[in-house]
Amino acid sequence: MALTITLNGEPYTLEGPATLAALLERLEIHPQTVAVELNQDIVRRDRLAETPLAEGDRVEVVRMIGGG
Amino acid sequence: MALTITLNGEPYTLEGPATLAALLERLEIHPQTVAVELNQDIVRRDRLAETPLAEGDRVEVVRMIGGG
Amino acid sequence: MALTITLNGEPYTLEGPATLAALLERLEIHPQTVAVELNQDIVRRDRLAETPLAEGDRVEVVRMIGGG
Amino acid sequence: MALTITLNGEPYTLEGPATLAALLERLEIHPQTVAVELNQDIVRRDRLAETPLAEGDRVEVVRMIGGG
Amino acid sequence: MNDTFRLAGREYRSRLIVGTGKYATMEQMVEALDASGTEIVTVAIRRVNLADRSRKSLLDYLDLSRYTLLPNTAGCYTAEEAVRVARLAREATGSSLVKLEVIGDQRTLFPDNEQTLVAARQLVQEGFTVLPYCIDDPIVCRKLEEIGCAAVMPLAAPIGSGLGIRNPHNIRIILEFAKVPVIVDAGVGQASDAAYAMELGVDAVLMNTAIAGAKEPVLMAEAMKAAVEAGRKSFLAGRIPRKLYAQASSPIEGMIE
Amino acid sequence: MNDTFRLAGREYRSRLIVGTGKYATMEQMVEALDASGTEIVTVAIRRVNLADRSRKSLLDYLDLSRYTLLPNTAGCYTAEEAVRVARLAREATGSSLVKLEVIGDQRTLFPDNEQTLVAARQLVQEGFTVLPYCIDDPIVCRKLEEIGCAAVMPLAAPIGSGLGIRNPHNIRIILEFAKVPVIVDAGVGQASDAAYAMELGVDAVLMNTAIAGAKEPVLMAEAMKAAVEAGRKSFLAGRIPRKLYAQASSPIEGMIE
Amino acid sequence: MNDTFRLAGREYRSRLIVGTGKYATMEQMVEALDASGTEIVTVAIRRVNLADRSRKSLLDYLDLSRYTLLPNTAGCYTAEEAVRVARLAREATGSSLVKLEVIGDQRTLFPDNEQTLVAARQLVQEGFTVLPYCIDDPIVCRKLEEIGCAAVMPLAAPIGSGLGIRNPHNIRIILEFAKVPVIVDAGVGQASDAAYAMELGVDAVLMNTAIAGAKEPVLMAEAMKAAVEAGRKSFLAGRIPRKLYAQASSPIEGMIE
Amino acid sequence: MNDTFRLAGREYRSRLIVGTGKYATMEQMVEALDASGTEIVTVAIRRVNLADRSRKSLLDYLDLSRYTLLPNTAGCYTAEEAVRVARLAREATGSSLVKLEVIGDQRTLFPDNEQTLVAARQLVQEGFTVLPYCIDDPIVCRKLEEIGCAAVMPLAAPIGSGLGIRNPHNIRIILEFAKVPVIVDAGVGQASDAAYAMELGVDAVLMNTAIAGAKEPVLMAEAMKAAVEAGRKSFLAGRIPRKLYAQASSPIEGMIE
Repeated sequence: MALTITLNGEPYTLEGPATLAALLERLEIHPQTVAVELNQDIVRRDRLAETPLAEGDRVEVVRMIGGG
Repeated sequence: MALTITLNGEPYTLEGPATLAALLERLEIHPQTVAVELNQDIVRRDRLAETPLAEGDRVEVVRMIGGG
Repeated sequence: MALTITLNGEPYTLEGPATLAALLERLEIHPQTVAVELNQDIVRRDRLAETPLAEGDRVEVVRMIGGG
Repeated sequence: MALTITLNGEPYTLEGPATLAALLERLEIHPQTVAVELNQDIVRRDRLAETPLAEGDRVEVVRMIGGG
Repeated sequence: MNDTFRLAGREYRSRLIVGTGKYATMEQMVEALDASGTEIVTVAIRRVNLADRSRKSLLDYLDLSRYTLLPNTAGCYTAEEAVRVARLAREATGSSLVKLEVIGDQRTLFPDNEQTLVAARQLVQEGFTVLPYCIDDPIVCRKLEEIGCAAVMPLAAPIGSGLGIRNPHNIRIILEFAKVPVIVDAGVGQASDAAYAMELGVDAVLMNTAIAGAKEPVLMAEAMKAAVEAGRKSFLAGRIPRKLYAQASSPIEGMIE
Repeated sequence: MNDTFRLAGREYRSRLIVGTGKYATMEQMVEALDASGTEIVTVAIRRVNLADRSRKSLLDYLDLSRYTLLPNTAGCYTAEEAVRVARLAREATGSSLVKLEVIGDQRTLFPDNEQTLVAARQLVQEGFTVLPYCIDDPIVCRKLEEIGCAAVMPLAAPIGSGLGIRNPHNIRIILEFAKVPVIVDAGVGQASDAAYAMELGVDAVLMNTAIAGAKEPVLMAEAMKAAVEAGRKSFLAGRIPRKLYAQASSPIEGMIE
Repeated sequence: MNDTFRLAGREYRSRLIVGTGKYATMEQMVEALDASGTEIVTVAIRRVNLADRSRKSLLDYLDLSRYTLLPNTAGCYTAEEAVRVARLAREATGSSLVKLEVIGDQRTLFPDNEQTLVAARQLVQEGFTVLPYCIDDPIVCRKLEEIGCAAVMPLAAPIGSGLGIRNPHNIRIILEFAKVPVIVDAGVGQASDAAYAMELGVDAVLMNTAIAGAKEPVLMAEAMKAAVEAGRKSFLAGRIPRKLYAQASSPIEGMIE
Repeated sequence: MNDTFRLAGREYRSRLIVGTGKYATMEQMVEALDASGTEIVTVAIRRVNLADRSRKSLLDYLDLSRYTLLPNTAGCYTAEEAVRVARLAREATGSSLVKLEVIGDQRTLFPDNEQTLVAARQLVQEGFTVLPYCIDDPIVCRKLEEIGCAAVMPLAAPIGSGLGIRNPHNIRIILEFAKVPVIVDAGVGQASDAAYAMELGVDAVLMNTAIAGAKEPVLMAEAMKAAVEAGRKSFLAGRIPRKLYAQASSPIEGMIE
């Protein structure tokens, strides 16, 4: 069953059911280096595996970059 | 019947019943040159005569002075 | 007899004998508005008529202009 | 025979005949650390021993001190 | 030159706004105001002194056909107090102009801009014509403008400090963005400060201590009148560009040799 | 206020000396001089242009009953040249006033103060009333005064640079020691510069490019007139002391509670 | 001299905080940070670029045993956004330090101090260690301190402007009243600016563009390291008083005659 | 970075020249010189005190393998005196380096540049390596260079005043034209002054009072060492351009929405 979410502002489709941890894995992103927001709430790193994605969810995956 | 009010921060006693207009008259203050506040609300000049004073009222009578 | 002098840095030929006053007249310059130097010495206005020019003389005729 | 000179601005009397070298020795000043002027002319270090003092000579003995 | 200063729907010839505080005598104040050429004067609102009925009031000295009154909320430390004083001022003067001043600290008299914004929102809503004293912060000025203030009045330096325009860069940036008049309020110390403020392009200058506190207030009022005029004309006349060095003012041709 | 400027035995009401160079037209110059209120104007001495007889001379435009002429030695690079030009100037103008200017470098137009001292000694001896343009060096100024110059005229900044008073400390020190008038000459760019110079306590300001080179020279002349007056009055009126911060201009007593 | 900088419960030897943005390459950044001697570096929080997985992340370049990370909320225009980014930053970095930055205007990048106060209240309540970037307003700084911020970080001049300390008076006043560390953030252009800031008595200086934007960033980082050290020592050493003039450094006695 | 300072045919690593006057004790002087990293120290020439033979001389404290001696002619008021002192200095030190100083006024200690030129001509002719202290006058500097001086040493501000670089414009112009080293001599008050002088592009800075008169001279010497190094590197690194406002140091892309 395909799930369509908004990932970092863009539509993104993945096979469901899926968790945030699965999403990161698919994106080849190591959870240790990023922070994840689901519908404007932080999902702490240790909760990623137990947090399911639903149709229409808005997900932000951010990390540190150079800045002043 | 004596009324005690707070006038410009100090206790002030006058014979009641009395209006704000009467108070000003007694103080020999011309209403045209001042502004009057009763319990933190402005009482417009044309309402002074019809505004009675009550025990414990807080009255401020202010005017313009030099300032920058 | 032609006289060649240096007038304001340029060679200038006039009929001689001639005085500085005659030179100015020929140049249509009113002596009142200028100062005249002959061979690096000032010739005062009242001496112009009596000051003859000689071959090779260096004459400067200057006046006021706008300046700061 | 006593000689009176002006030494660093003050009168100074010593037994003559004497040289600048002798003067310095008497003053217990090592020539290496000072410069000597006799009547406003420098006397170089290697000439001190052969430079006699005369009555009324003006001698300056200077050295380095702290300055900016 | 027909160069008028438009503020809150009225035209003024003078671009100097003068305070009425701190003069040695009322007569000196009257003379100084006259010498300054000002058309707008600030006043404070204070309790009537009930003990002293003899003294004449400020109004006995100010020719209201000549001066627009600009009551201030000086001495207020919260938006609430300032709104209250503004309302009293409107009642006392009959005018809805107010110089909004919410002080953040009694030692420095720096404005509390957060509270000033709160008070400005309230007063604009109540129909006041609000002229807020504020720090020279372009963002605060923009917000005050968006709220509907009739002008913004950033400080040049702390009230009474006499330090002049401490940060011309900020004033320039404020001017670049402002659509309402910009009035430099507070901090001027001498005539060249006022001239310089006007040369930055501000619409007017407001001062009190610089005049009232001078050794000779009336003469200083004349100085400030001339300075504001000088600075305005200098701004309009378009100054020469700055160069590291020189450009001869006498021609080079025609030198004797 | 009866405050006149005494220079070389004459009294002037204006403390602004204006140059006559670099205007777009003679008419503009006339108008600008008039607007400036000046009573002393500088002029240069140059060869008569023999090729062009049509053009009217500067004298046709200057009302000599109104302006004292101050001829300069602009363009001279040695004491010798300057002395020669000064003599020509005296003959041409009938006045022994001279603005002594010996330039050290054609790019910066900085004065050659060593040569200026040499020329000043010679010209004073020849009976000239010497007003020397010099660097803002207290020692050079003292020497020029000792030589017998009628004033000293230190620069504010390079000629035509418009940078304003680059080193007010030096001007202050010069003022502290000078017994002749001190005139700031060159470098002014805008009205506040002139006002500030006067506030330092100088006796007068001399300028040319700042007016003639402005976008609107006549308006700038008005600005400078007002600025010099403003600065002078501000100096005389005695400004308030500078403080890091504040002093209320509205009274503290009588606030509502 | 054992002079350490205490911030949020930790001691640092360096008083220079450096940003990690705008370097030509990551290698240059690493070298510049090393040359600067900094122990605290600011970082921004941005979306992972999903299209580009090849690029190494900032974390691959920063030795976290050496540098304290100070994530910022740069780019936020409201308190709400800033709070959201701060939370993400805490999750991403594992640290609750945050450089709070709420921008008021995209052209000038001046802070919106009203929103900064709102965000600071919220973040302090959520347990963040808040280091707010703000305007050089003593009242805003006092409020930020009262809210519980761990330091205040007034700007020297607009971000990236390189104008240096535009208003040292305000910084002085802020220092006079602050009980938390004062860090000058933004506006430094050259080494003397940083030294001067330290001489005013601030606890540290934060910069990014001044180093990253220099022609030779690594050399400028060395310059800034030395400048901050120089300014700090100069502040502690107690400079000589300013005089209008002079005091001989060589003795007067003992001159030859 | 291999950046050496070449003066009179020798290479130095330090660009800080330090005076040896006014320290509380000789030990403090030794420690301060060491802390400053200087390689050239100025000394004065004075009469031996005949009354006091016990005291050790300056030479007992200065390691001549480490410091180049630069004797000065401080205290001289005429070219003649200065030449005489220079000759004594050469004899006393064995070096022909001389800091030429002819003072024009005992209160301000401003140099007499006219006499300095006279003395410089004589001393160069006698084979001295002349380093003249002079006013910040581009023409005087050019003449000193033409005479054959090994450097020019314009003042930043009066000796001992601590006012910093009073007129950076003049220093810039001097640098634009000079082909010999330019050393700022006198007037520095704090570390940022020294850094700023170096950033203008001067080759070295000479100071005495700023260090010796500080509350803690040794710490100030360290500060000045770091400041000169900071300023030099900042000059070489190429600072960012100045802008009225801003340029973000964190990227704009990738913000959360």
